Amino acid sequence: MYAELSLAALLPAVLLVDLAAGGRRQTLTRAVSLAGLALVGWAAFEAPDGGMFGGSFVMDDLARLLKLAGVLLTGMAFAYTPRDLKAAGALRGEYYLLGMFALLGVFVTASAGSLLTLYLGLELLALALYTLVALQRDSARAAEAAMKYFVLGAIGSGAMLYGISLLYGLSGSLLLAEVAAQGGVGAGSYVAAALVLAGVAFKLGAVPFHQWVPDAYQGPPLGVAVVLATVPKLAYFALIVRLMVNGLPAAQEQWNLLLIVMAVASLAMGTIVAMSQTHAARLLAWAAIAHVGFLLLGVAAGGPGGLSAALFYTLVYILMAAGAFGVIIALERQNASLDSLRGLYRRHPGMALTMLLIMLSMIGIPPLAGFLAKWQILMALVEQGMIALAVVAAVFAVVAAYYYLRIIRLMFMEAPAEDGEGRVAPGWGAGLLLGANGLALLVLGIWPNVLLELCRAAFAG
Amino acid sequence: MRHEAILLAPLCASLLVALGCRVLPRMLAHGLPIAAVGASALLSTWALADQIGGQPVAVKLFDWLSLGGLELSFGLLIDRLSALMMCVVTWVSLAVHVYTVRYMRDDPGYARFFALISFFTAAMLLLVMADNFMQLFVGWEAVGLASYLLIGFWFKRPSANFASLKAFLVNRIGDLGLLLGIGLIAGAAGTLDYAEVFAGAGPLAAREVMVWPGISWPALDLGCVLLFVGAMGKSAQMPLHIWLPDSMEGPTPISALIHAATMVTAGVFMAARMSPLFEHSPLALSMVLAVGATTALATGLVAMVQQDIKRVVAWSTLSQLGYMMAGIGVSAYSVAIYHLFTHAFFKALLFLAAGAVIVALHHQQDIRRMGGLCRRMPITYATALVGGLALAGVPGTAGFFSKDALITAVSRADGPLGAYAGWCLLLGVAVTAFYTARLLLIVFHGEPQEQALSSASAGSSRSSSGSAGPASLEPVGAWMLAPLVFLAVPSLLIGWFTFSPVVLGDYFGGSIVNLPGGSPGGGNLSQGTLDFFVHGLYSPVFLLALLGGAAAWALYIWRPRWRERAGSVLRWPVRTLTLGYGFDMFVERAVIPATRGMARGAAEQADSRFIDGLLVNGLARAVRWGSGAMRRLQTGLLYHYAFVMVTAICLLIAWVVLVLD
Amino acid sequence: MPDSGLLSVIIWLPVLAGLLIAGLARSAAAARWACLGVSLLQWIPGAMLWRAFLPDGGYQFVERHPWIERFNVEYYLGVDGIALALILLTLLLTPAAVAAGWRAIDRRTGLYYGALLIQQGLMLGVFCSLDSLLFYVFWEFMLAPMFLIIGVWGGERRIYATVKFFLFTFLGSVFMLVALVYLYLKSGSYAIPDLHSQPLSLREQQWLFFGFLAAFAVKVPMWPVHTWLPDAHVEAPTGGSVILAAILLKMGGFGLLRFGLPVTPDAAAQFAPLVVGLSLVAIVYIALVALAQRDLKKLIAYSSVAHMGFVTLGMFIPLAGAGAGDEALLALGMGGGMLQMISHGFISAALFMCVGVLYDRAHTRQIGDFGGVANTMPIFAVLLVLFALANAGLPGTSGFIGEFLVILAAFRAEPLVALGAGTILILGAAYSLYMIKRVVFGEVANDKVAALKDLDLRELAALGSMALLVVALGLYPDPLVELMEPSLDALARQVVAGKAGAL
Amino acid sequence: MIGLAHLLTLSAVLFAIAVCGIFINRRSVILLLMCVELLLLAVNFNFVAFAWYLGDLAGQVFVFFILTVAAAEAAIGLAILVVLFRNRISINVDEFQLLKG
Amino acid sequence: MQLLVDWLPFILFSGWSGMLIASALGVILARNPVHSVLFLVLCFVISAAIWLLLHAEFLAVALVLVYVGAVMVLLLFVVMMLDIKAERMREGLVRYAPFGVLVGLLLAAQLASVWWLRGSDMELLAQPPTPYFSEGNTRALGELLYTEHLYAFEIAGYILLLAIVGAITLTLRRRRGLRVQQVSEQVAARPKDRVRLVKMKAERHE
Repeated sequence: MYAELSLAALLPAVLLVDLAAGGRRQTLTRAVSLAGLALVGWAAFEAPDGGMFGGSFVMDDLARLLKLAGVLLTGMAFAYTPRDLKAAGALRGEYYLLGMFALLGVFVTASAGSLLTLYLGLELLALALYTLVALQRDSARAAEAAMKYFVLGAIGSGAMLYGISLLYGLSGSLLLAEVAAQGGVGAGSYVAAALVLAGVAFKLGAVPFHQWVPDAYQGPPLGVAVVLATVPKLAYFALIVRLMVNGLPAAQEQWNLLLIVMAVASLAMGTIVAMSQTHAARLLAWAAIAHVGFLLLGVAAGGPGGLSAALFYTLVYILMAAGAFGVIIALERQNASLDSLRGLYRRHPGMALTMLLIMLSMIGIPPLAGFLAKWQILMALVEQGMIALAVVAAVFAVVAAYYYLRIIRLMFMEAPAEDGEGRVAPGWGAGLLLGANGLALLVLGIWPNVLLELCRAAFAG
Repeated sequence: MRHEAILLAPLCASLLVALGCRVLPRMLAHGLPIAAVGASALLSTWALADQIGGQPVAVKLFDWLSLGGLELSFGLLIDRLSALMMCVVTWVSLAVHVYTVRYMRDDPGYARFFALISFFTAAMLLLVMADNFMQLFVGWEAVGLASYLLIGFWFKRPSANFASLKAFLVNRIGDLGLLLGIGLIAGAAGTLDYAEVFAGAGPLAAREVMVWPGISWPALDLGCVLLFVGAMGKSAQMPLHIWLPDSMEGPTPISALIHAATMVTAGVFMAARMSPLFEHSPLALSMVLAVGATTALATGLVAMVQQDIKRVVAWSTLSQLGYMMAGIGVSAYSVAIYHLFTHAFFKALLFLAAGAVIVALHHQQDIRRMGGLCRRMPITYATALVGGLALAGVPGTAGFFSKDALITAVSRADGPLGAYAGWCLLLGVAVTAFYTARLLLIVFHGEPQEQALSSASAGSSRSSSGSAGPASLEPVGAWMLAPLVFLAVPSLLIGWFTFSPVVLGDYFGGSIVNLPGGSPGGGNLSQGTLDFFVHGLYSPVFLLALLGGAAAWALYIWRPRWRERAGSVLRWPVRTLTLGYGFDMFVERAVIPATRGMARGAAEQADSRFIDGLLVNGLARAVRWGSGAMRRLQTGLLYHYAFVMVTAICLLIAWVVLVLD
Repeated sequence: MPDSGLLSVIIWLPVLAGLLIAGLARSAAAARWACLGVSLLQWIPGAMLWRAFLPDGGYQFVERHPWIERFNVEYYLGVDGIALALILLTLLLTPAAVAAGWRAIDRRTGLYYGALLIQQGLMLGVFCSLDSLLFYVFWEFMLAPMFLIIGVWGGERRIYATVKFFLFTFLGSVFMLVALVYLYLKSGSYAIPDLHSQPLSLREQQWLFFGFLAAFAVKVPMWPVHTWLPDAHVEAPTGGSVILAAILLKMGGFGLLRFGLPVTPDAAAQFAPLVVGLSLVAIVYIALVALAQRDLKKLIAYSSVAHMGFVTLGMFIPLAGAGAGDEALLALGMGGGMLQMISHGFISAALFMCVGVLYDRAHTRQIGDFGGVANTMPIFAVLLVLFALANAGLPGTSGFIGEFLVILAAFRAEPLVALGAGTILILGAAYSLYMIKRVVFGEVANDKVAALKDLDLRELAALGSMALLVVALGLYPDPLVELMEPSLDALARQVVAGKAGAL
Repeated sequence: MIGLAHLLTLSAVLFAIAVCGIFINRRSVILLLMCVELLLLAVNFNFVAFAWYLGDLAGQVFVFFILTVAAAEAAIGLAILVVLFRNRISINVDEFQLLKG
Repeated sequence: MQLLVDWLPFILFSGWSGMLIASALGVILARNPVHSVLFLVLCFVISAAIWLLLHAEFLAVALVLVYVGAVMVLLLFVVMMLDIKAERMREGLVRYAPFGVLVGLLLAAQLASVWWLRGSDMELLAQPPTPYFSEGNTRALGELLYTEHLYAFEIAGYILLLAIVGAITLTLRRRRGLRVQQVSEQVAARPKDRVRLVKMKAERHE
């Protein structure tokens, strides 16, 4: 509760600071936000385990890890974005404010102990994200993306809510623990599970509920996309664990099948469609769909092994996604087509090497963290005897390498475009942070023990 | 140490000259190899002297490798067989070395040439002195390499390059057989050491090798046949003979040394060396006999119509190799080796004499443009005559002893194959006499072809044109004549000293094995040398030789018109012979195009188009096409998205309601 | 044996140096010399390894530390004779690869030489790993520097080639990863010795074997998954080609010896006829393909495929046919394969360097653009002829030993296979010497050839030392064989014993 | 008597109508939003019905929050619609197709 | 009479349900969006009535006040502001209607079948409703809201704050077309910025 309280206190403070600063000096807003986030992170770290409000709030290792990651990622996103948003004319104090609203949503979801808090957390997150996507008001693309995201999101959450209502009815309680204990088998439970699963799949962007993802990533400025691509995934991971895995264990056999189908479909479709993308954010979006497929396979494998693998995957993935977006943001192009990466090595070797690390990690080349993530998923699958699925996943990882290699190729093997926009200057702060982001993938790959233990501890109980 | 020195001296000389070929003065470039080979020759003779009455010497050089129960090492085995061969190799080599000093005088690759022939000598010695199959193969291939490099010595000539490639590849076909034979022996005997393999030949003969599930063959039959395939390649037996005539593209000393005296006889030597094995395989011996006899006659016939002086000798070499093989085929190993021994001298002599003629005539090789040289090159003529007489087997010459002994041995073979072989060899004698006489008569007697000579000289470095006359003959010099004389002596006389111990006696001792009850060796051919000589004067063999010689004299000197008539009557046979029975044509028109076609098909169709194009890139294309197609599903229209989503929800519900429940 | 740390040094020294060079080298010359210096410096620990190694069939210089504790992954290094031989090969060849790119690499030299050194370190890591996951880490990460080397400094179609190379090998190795994961779950360990001793049913072995085969067959490469190789070679810079042909391909054979044979011996025996068949196709068919090539590098690349066919043939033919179950025969075959790999390392490296020499001067690799090179480059011609002959398996050169032993082994197991394999004697000579005939011999073909200059000192040093190695190994392979023999024997025993019976 | 099944069926019918509306209304975002409102109404029916039959007020509490959130959602949604309208001067669904593929 | 009293709720429920479904259909089928909104309002009102039957008095009131009173009015306002052409909106309706109707029917049938045919494992379906409060519904709800669900209540507060911030962020803007005198610019103006002398070539008139 410490983290939620401090963030809840921070929000009005930032709002007031931003108002006082007159909407002109966002640096102040940004500084206050970042300082505040540091405090929030500390609070999240310090928060003791336990439940409150009759169990509708829980604090456990999973929640702590997700919250810490959320704070870290939000801070990183804030650090990466200003130039990009400024160029888009969308840098306002609200950006930080909305980002932190989203973070609050993540917190609430991560600690949700009842259907109600889960729903509210998700909605808080979703509303903040809808607004963020539309933040660049004079951009038709952003508005279009926001519209699509919003309408589809509303349908998705409507479906999920219908499922939640059935869950409530069938179990007679809103508390997830009760739901899990009472929820039985039978057609009603299955329908509820299917609807809830549809909602979860929509949030994560799993096929066939994926179609908002590329548009929502591409439409808004990259600074928004980076938030969209990273922080919410933490909440969604909490959602799937708390609602599906912990909340519907009885029907697991049924929804697991659906989950596997969706996971494989995501993997296939995300991977294949990403191959023919030319826009950086859009490519990352389709890639994200493929990554979600991988992650869901870990969930489908289940058990502490599968879930901790999926959690590891989620954490590593958002780290990679943040870094990738960070690099593209640093390029300072209005239209972030892949061509803007052309010849990056010659323009800014450090940036190119960072991106190289990130891309290798996304491919799953050891010893980068991305490999460890995929490897654990494979282990979880094989452990459950789903060897064929493991092979399919691995093969799609190879296909996926094609488009990551294309990015490496553009950076290292092609000459820079001749439009004179050769200079890349991410600024020393963001530059260092990006470098650290890239290196973190390597370091996490080489010394993964701490993170592995944290992930495992989250599912030890 | 002196045994190792035999091998190492020419090898070191070769290396030194090769590394210093740019900087060494001419004196050293030929001096070193000549000294080395000379030393080697003397040491070989010493070794031979030791062997007479002595025990075989085995020298272990070093371990090559040992793996999987197979221990391979380099070592020298000097017994009577190898000592004899060593002497032949080193002495002929020495003669050729000396000869080369003059012959290659003006060639820019002078030092390189010496390096190569020394290397060849060393390689040949390695082969001869081997004490195991692996080393035999190493030497075998090394002489092949030397042959390849020397045939292609004038690397600017396309024909030389072609010939060298051809020689190497055809040889490799034989080598494959040899290698497989070695593989069989290694597998069956578990060792490659001569002594151990030969000691276990008896048990080996009882074993069978499964060549295909369910089909087994006696190990030694298969092994010896495979070994003989190797011998066919190196000793140019039909149909693997095609490389030898073309190898005449190399400088003449090479033709003398490698393609007449030593390397090509390696097959015969090897077969003799393997006598403990061949003795157990009547099948292989029959094959050897058939192939050898056929080669002896058929290639001799071709020699009758050749127009190139070196090619005549080359085809004759083929024929003589066939004789030797036929001797092996009837288990007359000692006789075959003896023929090898004498043949080395007189054939080298003939080649060197031919070389002298070629040099004198400014590198003219066509015998139709030669003639009447007997007075202008008396020494060359005399020595060539000696060589010719020996080749034709005129009683008293070295060739007589060996060849007559061979024919006698073969004629004693029984069965239809034996009869066939006997007739082949007998006819071969007349043929040999014919082409030998033809060659000598045309080149040294006959009408001098002044016109040809002058046109040849006009092309040469001398500027004098028109009536060049006798003065335009290139002087040959002592460097070239001395080896001729040196070789003429044994060609003429050596039979008298060696026939009795080698053929009639038990010179080879344990180095050659004849199973009791098998075909006869040389032991009971005659009472003694003189007896054999006298007997030879009355034998049909001599008569046939005289007949052949007379026919040549008649056609080329006495009644040249008959030649034209005979030519028109026998047009097709002559044409067939001129083409060498069409083997070359077959290779050029069928084998090479077929291989090329297959290669191109494999490269362009199967590999590039099918595997890479259709499977690999096709898969990539399919995925990319799928990507484009699936990408179009993302229409960007909100209602499509909503439609998909809602449909998916409905399907999920339908699934759980209808299927799961 | 105490934990000497020598293996860690040999792996990480070049990696760190490579990173430093890539990051710090300001001038091309500095990068070059530093890279050469480090690659030569590596010889010191290499020589120490060689001196201190006791050929007893076990793993030595073992270093063992926990790494990923959760999954029992260790930082577990150690070498046996097989690995040590390949390590020495790598160490010997890296300076040659450095020299090969001396002048041709004129852009981003720091990155190039850095990548080269990193590549070396990773390759050594593969040979040293005794933990299968560590092995996989090195195995996969190796792709990255090579991807850059081909892609940045390559020829016209470098991007197609490098992507193909990457995806092909990556695709193969993910199957291995799944197999390793399965084995881990079965045995609870990633340590290779544990995997060796893990009993497995035949059915399990079959699947696992195909997982391994997929990874290693691509790398070897075996027909029909070889098509990445010609493209990669043609486009790679000379140094890249040298590394690729000389060392990278050996990973496949090494992998089969480390995993394919000992982990799944029964399946290996069962599928040996298949592998033998593919190897034969590689030998005969690919040799024919090589005969039809017009590009020098392609020709050598295809000949690599054919020669590597001998490696797989040597490893599997003793398991098929009449000789199955014979330990000595298996040791012979595997030893032949190993010797073939090492020899091919030297020969193919040298041949690619020769092509590089020609390309640096004439900027073409088409055979048709040359002719009569011997007139203008006599020293080069001598060396090229030597290497071509070695490629054709001439005795006295290293190219002979492997082929000889493999054919011996093959004949014992299945005579007809030996006959098929033996055709390399003819075809190998055909494509090598036909190439020589067209490139080296003849009159000077055109102005380009007329303008060629003979080798300079650097090239002579590099090629000359390769020639010495090729001949020395051919004449006296005993030290190398002694190094490997106990390990090969132990391996053969293990494979022949099988493990399905243990269940 | 009013059975729980009746209520649930009513809610199911509303849900189906909402889905059907999403299917057939392809032009207007506003109508899509209204269909979503219908969807939420169906959900609310479920909660109220369950609360009544379970004798548990928590369902009604949930409905309370759904109403709250739906109001907030409507505010944001309509704001986005306004932004879109300003940029595109249309809310016809098939006229915005900048993002696709 | 007792029968009537017993059955009155059901009769009311049946009638209202029919109206509710009809007006829901109206929402999705009406030609004019304004009519759709009005149908939706009707839906909510009827729902509120049904909820009263289910003893959810507070929610019924809230639905009418909050939803109909605020949200729907906002919706109506936007619909009218955006001035949507009715004819265009209905394009394609007929084309997709059969499929939509089919899917809707199937969906409804499936869901209903769960309750009617496959609900045997849900004892709740067979039970009568449980009376769950003694005092007023509003009071009970309030007690629950401010104790057990306080956390949720606070979050809801933040959601509303977010809605405010979001809506303002997105829609508040300085009007671009507004003409304001910029004194400083006027002062800083220089002739050469204002007048440009261009020398043109005389054009030939064809």
